[in-house]
Amino acid sequence: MYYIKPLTPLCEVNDLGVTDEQINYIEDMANHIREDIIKMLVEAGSGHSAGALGTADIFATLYFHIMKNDPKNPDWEERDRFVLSNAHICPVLYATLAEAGYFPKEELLTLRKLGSRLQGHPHRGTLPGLEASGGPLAQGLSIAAGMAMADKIDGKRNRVYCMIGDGEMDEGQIWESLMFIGKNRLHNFTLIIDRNNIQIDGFTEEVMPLEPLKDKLTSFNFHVIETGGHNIRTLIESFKEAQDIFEKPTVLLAHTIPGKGVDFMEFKPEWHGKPPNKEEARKALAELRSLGGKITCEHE
Amino acid sequence: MYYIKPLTPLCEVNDLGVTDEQINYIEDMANHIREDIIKMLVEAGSGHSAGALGTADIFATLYFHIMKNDPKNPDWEERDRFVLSNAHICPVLYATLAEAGYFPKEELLTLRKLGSRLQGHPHRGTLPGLEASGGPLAQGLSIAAGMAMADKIDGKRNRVYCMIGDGEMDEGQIWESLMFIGKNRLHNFTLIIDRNNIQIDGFTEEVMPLEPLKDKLTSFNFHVIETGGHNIRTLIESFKEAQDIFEKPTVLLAHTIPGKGVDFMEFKPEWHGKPPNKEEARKALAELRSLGGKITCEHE
Amino acid sequence: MKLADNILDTPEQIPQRNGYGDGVVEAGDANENIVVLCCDLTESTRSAKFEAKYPERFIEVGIAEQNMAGISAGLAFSGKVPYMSSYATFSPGRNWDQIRVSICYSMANVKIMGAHAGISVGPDGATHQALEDIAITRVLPNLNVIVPCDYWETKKAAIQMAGIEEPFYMRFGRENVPVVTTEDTPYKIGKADTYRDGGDVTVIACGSLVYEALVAAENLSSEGIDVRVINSHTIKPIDETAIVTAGKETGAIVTAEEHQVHGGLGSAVAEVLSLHHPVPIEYVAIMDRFGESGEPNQLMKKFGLSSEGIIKAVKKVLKRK
Amino acid sequence: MKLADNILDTPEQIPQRNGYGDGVVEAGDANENIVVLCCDLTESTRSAKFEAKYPERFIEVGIAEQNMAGISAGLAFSGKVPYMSSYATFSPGRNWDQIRVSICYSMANVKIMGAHAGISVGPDGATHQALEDIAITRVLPNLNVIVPCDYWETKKAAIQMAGIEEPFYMRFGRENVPVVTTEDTPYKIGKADTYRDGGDVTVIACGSLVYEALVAAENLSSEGIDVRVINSHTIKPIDETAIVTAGKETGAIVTAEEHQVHGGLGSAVAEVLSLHHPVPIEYVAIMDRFGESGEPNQLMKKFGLSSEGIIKAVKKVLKRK
Ligand SMILES: Cc1ncc(C[n+]2csc(CCOP(=O)(O)OP(=O)(O)O)c2C)c(N)n1
Ligand SMILES: Cc1ncc(C[n+]2csc(CCOP(=O)(O)OP(=O)(O)O)c2C)c(N)n1
Ligand SMILES: [Mg+2]
Ligand SMILES: [Mg+2]
Repeated sequence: MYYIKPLTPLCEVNDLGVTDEQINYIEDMANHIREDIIKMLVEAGSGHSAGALGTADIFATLYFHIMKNDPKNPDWEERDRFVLSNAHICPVLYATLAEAGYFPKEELLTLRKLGSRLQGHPHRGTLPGLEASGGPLAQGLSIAAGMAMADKIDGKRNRVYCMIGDGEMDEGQIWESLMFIGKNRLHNFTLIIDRNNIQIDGFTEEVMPLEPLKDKLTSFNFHVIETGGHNIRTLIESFKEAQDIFEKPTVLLAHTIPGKGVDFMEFKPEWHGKPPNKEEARKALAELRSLGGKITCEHE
Repeated sequence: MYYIKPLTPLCEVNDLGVTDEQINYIEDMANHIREDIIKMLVEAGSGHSAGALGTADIFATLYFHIMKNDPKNPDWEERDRFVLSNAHICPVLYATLAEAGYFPKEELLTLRKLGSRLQGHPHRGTLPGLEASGGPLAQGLSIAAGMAMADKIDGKRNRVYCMIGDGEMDEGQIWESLMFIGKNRLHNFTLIIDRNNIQIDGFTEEVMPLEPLKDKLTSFNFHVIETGGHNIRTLIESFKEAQDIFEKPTVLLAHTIPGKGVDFMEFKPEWHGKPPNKEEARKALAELRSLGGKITCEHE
Repeated sequence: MKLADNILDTPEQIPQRNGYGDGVVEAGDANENIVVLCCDLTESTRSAKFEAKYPERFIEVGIAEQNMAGISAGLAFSGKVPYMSSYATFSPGRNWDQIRVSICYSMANVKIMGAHAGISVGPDGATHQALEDIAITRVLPNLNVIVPCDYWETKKAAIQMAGIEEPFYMRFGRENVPVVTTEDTPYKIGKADTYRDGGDVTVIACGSLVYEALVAAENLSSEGIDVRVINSHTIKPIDETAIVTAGKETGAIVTAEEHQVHGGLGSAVAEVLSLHHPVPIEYVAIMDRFGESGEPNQLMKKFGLSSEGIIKAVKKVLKRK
Repeated sequence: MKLADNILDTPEQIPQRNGYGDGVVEAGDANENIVVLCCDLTESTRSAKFEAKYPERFIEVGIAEQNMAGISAGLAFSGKVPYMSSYATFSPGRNWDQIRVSICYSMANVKIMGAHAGISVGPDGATHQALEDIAITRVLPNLNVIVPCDYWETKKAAIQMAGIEEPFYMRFGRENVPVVTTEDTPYKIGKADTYRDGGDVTVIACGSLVYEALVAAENLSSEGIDVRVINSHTIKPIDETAIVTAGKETGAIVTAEEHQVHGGLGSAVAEVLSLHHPVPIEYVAIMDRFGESGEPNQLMKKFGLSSEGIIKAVKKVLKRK
């Protein structure tokens, strides 16, 4: 019942290593997702570019390799759940769900428009595959913790994944949730931090410094896996390490490049909440197509 | 302009060490405060015993030795400020203010009664010496941070002290404030954590574990001073160490015994929010009087 | 409608919170998906009873009301029916934003239990006296808002809401209050109950003020004033029919609640009547100020949340009829 | 009252938030105790202008609205006059409890600036559309609540409140909206302004709906309906005299606001009239549902927050007169 793309029966080799073919496939998917994001945002005329592009590799790895999920059966009881807490980057989630087949890709272009199921921030219940609503930062993490708690009570074996932004960690609710997850040793829970160093007003270490972030997480009783956010093989290894830890919850402190894949957006806080205009979108798409999924990567 | 009790010109020897006479005086004050607390609570018929008794030594040390404050001039511009964030233990604050002369001691017995200035939880503006309202946990810490920030902007040299409870640290707002204080390197700020290991539903490490607490505080960019909460000399040394740190805010992780001084209350979570009845109060007062301020102490 | 015997002379006294405590256990007996959460106030909210019986279905969240709201939503999305409990000042006070989005916008099947509501909390003082909770929950789409009048109603509501797959907020008090209804008095969420018929004026009350309204009506009847008393336990969805009928038939309304005058039951009644049948209204409520420390009965008197206060308001509104 | 020229054909369009941005700088020029705080939304709230001019009096709090409220209270207790800014959904949404106790109960001289209010935020969708903020602030004792109608009024209010040592909440929108008033139009917090006289019916509006009310009145006058238009920019303390006079003189009221129908301006008006002069009211507001994504003008149309919506409501209420 795992979600299996015809060409890539990934789950069967889950514990045996990953083939180059599989890696290529995930990279291709990440690149498709990036292209979708650009197309969606330029059409919508508003929305968040940097975080969406920066996390495409993580989303592709999760939905096309790591997570038990079945697009034809989005309410499948045994599925792994994913909650996007930094919900403003939802274009990447929508694009991933569409690429995976949860709903028709054409619908991506309705993003943020009147009557669309692709609301500016996710609305649970409107779209298959959406596990939670979001928008006001930090709420998703608590919701995900509640899901993991329910699974624990029910003795289920599926996992809960949750992504938060680094700026989002300024919110007190994040630390309430981390303490709770640590207390309950929810080892079926994996947190992913999009450590892209930006938030709206600038670089996180200037707006509200988080460092030493790894120490913070360790002291909140998480097993911390520091990882690059763009190399698929590294990501797979990190997620597998997380699955193997049974005494604690895990967090992937994933170093990403905001705007990754589109040169003029990379590392720039001003692209946090802006869509490309038509000309910029053309340039971005050209760049992404020539990359063909081969994104170079500094953090590995 | 320091607040100086006639017998004990403490401030003049501030940097030179402390005399035994001074220590005795502060111990006496702590014991008076404890007696006041018992009398207030039995008269009020409701209120919080454990935390109030457990922090009496800290309050005596602060108001009778460490803090610049003048009971005759509570709005003195140059005063150090104290904010009680775990405001449910306000009987200890009220008793301290009364012992110091901010208002008549008789008024202590009006605690929690209709028309009293001694509200069940502090109401800023009603009583001289109260710097903030409180009750809903975690609010005081942000308020204190705002005060320290104002002093920093104005280039003032006075200090801000703030006490929080350990259970109170479950609240996200605490971590928001700690991050903010760390970011702004408010070295004029000293936090005191009443680490008494209890909250309402039981022991903190069962209700919501905080450990490793020192690591948490360090990772939030505080200089951590772990200290006993009952030995006056140790407390004075700790507060002085805090005054000497210029690159960071400091926190006194003060290990206290909830209910300290009253044998049948010590270490018992059930005394968090209960007043003694008449018989219990009689026993408690007898014990406190025979102690004469000489409280033995495990954490030093 | 069958009410308790002798309520006007020697009413039985039980705290409403016990009704929640007993009700959630009974609901939990019938439905194993029910779980209870609390923020370090397990005994005083009376969630302790559930914890004792079903420890594996009780979740201690520590002092973190925001997190509790989100956890509850997540549990609900996984098929649980969470009752999340704290004091009404802190939940929905400190977690309003989480209740709005994680629960209401997402239609999470979460029951929010606000204990120690109203001024009758007493000595703890203003910070602990929830007087704004009806206003801040009533404005939220998708949220049902319940203010029961006594032990039995609190219990019945706690049980009944388990069967309605929608978010609920229920507030209840800490202190002993007269038991107005009986185990057998019919109760239905959404349907206001007329406890006493009358043609001159209607008192629409909720919570502890229902009892005071009955006492006031009895006293006024000896002066020849014929008072209808309605228990409007469901603030949202409000029972428009009962209110409009009362407006039409009695032509003058008094509302009574342990809450600020702005935005609560009175405000809901004013909205309904202005739309369908405007009549004079007088409000028995807290007049836009914070509470203070004192004994519960002292405070209820001081703030006019009493049969005397209602009698005054009735006389005033009758002059305006 | 002198309004802008040609407003009904070719109104100038400026976002209200610019009025706050310009106003707080002007207030800051005159009073060096004014400080500005923001939660990682400095540009979009328009606090950036103050930051640029007075960097040492600007405090970046990061994404921590609860902390911002407490910090502001502490600053106020030390003699500063803090303007704390964020989106209206998050502040007063996420920090309601802190606003209640640290600010209102303590009478802290803090000005709470809620940007991006109302449904007109558009594409961001329901989570970002503050439609409950008037209700949850209006219920708080000691808090003044302001909903200005355009650029100038936002600016004037931002300046005027600096001189009143009390807590304030002001909400304003993101988008371009017609400029109704001029730099010289008199403005006084607490005093509602009658922008157009009329004897048949009164539209009491706030925020962006004031303009729509003027357009509606103009259209209705051609049908022989004589509409009074009141700008009720101060929701609290509400101008009872203006409302009661309108109730008496026109006998029918329509309220119009970018807010839920429960608990907002309409509710405040209903409370006042029910106490002094009950008349039929119709409400132009969001009808107890969450918003959704869409272009601002599409949404305003869809939800009837438009001159057409007001015209319908006027006709409806006139039938009930
Ligand atoms: C409670 C809350 N406050 C403020 C915002 C506005 N906001 C949206 S995204 C954002 C910055 C988030 O930073 P980060 O999590 O690092 O995301 P990134 O910019 O990297 O995508 C802010 C402040 C919000 N959505 N929710
Ligand atoms: C926001 C909030 N939630 C809940 C409470 C109720 N409450 C009062 S004291 C307390 C326990 C606090 O524990 P701690 O800070 O350790 O104080 P101690 O019991 O040691 O005095 C709780 C839950 C509160 N006052 N505020
Ligand atoms: Mg970021
Ligand atoms: Mg404690």
